[in-house]
Amino acid sequence: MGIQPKIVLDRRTVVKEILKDRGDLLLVTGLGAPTWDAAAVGDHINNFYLWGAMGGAALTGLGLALAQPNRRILVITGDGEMLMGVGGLATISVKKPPNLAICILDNQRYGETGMQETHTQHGVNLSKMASGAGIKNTSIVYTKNELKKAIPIFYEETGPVFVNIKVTDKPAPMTLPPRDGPLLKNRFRENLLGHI
Amino acid sequence: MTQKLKFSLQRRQVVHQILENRGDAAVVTGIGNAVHDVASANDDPKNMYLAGVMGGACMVAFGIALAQPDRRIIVITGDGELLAGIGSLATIGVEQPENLFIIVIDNQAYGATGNQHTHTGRGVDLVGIAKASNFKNTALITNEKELQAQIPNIYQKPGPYFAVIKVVSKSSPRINAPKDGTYVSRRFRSAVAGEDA
Amino acid sequence: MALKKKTSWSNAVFKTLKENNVKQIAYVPDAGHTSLIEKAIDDNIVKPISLTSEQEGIAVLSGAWLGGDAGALLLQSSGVGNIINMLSMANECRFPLLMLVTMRGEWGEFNPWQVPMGQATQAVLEASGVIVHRAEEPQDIAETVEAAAKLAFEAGRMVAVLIGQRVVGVKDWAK
Amino acid sequence: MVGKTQNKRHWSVGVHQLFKKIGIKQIAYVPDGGLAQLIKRCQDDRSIRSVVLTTEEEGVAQMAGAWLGGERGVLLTQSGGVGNCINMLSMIQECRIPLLSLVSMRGEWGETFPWQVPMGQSTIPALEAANVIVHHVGEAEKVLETVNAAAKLAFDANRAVSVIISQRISDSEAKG
Repeated sequence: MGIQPKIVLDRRTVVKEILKDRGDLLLVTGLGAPTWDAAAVGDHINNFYLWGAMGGAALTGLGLALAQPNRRILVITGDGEMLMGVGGLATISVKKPPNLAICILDNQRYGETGMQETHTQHGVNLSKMASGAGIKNTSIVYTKNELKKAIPIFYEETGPVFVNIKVTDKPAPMTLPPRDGPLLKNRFRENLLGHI
Repeated sequence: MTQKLKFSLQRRQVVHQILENRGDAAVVTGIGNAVHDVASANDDPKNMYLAGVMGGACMVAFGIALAQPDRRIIVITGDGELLAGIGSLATIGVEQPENLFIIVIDNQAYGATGNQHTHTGRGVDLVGIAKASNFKNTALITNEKELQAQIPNIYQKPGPYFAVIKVVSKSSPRINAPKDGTYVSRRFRSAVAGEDA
Repeated sequence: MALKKKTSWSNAVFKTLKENNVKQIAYVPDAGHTSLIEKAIDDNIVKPISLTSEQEGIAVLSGAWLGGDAGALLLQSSGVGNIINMLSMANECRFPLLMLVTMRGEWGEFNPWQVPMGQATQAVLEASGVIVHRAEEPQDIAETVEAAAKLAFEAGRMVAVLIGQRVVGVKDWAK
Repeated sequence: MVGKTQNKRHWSVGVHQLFKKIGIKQIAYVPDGGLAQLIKRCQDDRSIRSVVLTTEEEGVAQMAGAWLGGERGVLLTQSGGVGNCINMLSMIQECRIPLLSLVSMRGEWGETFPWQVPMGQSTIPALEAANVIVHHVGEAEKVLETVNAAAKLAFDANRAVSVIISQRISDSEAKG
């Protein structure tokens, strides 16, 4: 299988770096830790958090990207969440939304249920799956330096782009954003569209 | 953007060739054409035809493979069926069942529903996904020579194995395969696990 | 035989979808929806999205609504069984959701494997909080879709229009 | 996250013993806090093959294959996962294949996560619509006898049976 580089990146730091200069980015987060990571940076009106619907984050990003072709859409989700809807990568690659970026925070664990190992701990490579699905711009990030290079990919390179960031399984404190679905939906749309 | 590649292999002949000397191997088929391809080779009791669910063939075969470790289990399915349950490849790639062999007959269209293009005709590389899912033994078969070279891998080497066979986008006549699920499932179980199971 | 009927209702349905400002049409290819899918692909404004599994469509249309697009999901009754968990998002956020479901496993079905899901379709949808309309006559379909679109996009509800197998006339097609 | 870690008197002890007694050889699951202790016991048992899935419908198919190959298995899932299984259950019904599943509930007793509620509330009607026989159990001391009865109904009477384990007694704390 080859020797995997040591995983050193901390998920909170990674998300903070990615969102530091987010501009008018629209962000969709997958359930669990990615939602809390984004909230820890600061709740934002351009964030839509999924609190459930496991397997749906990337596709929610696709629908949003198609509806808002002039905005940049970033999906931040976990490896377990992505695996549950992994066929969606093929759907996204066929649609080729140029404004969609997908970021996996891959700790190789199911964090919400007791840190059980996911398939990525056992030889399954999500960025290669994305490239098998036909997504041309894929990469994997292990180091700070690689992260630095990856951040412009999320914001500037032609989508769909898929970046798998390996992060440690060190748990971060829960930081909970609003979870009322209608509220999340309405504030996101009102800000974006000027109406609900 | 849609690839207009010409392939020459005929799906039915391909399946017949693969199953010609199947020995005691058990076969699980996906929905649609795969049922007829396999049934037309021989309506063997060790065939489980999944005539009506999408995305389940690989995992049904995986369950059989665990229960029947000394027998080779072959999946014959289509690209659309496989895609509907593509996460299964990751699950199987982690579990590494040595007796499971997955063969995708890829005509790059949903044959059952009017031949709309599937994703494989538009840049999706199933072999690449299988490799990324930790399958060590994979093949892309596009002609007769490659087919002949790969058939021994299905019967002589350890799995898990994954192959995509590109065939001409044409349906073959339907065969009256038994479609009663209670019948095919019990016939299969008796043949594979014995009357007492 | 069924072909002519199918074309005529799909014209009217597509027109209804357009009038209701539907911009994204997500689908898993299905014989009953062939003509509608073709229209979606040929249309300059509608964005067609071919899915590997129906549950993806619920997520796509949720994102579409967040971004200001109305959308519709075209699926077969068996696909309804794949979306139940994902529907919880539309339910929880009260996303409008319009689904056109071609029925299998009922009127004149020849494939026994389609029957369990076909018979469970309406009950499963209703268990998930989806409002279900049925259309059994070709001339009723567009009107039913129109009503469902209003209920979905104006009243903010999840609505499914089940198009009876009698109308879809599945007998001539491969399974 | 598991409050009562590996409690020797937890219902999972008896259920795991029952699994062994009735010859369960495969379990399949997407990791879940509610069944964490049972999963752990099965993982530690070399006579049971534990398979982690990407999505629960894979487990329905795997259990069908297990039975076709002459073995017995159990699908372990959270209520949300039930919503991923409904179409695959049509194969179970059509072939009348025995299927035993244990479902840990979310979205009911004392739930604090609103997003869990819709699926939790539709779990039982959705299963029943798919022709699955449902046993609901809300008291820890009744889990074992309920699983035992469900296993008989599944494997001896060839039915699809789900034991719904109430959030009241599952391992998962109502997180929030």
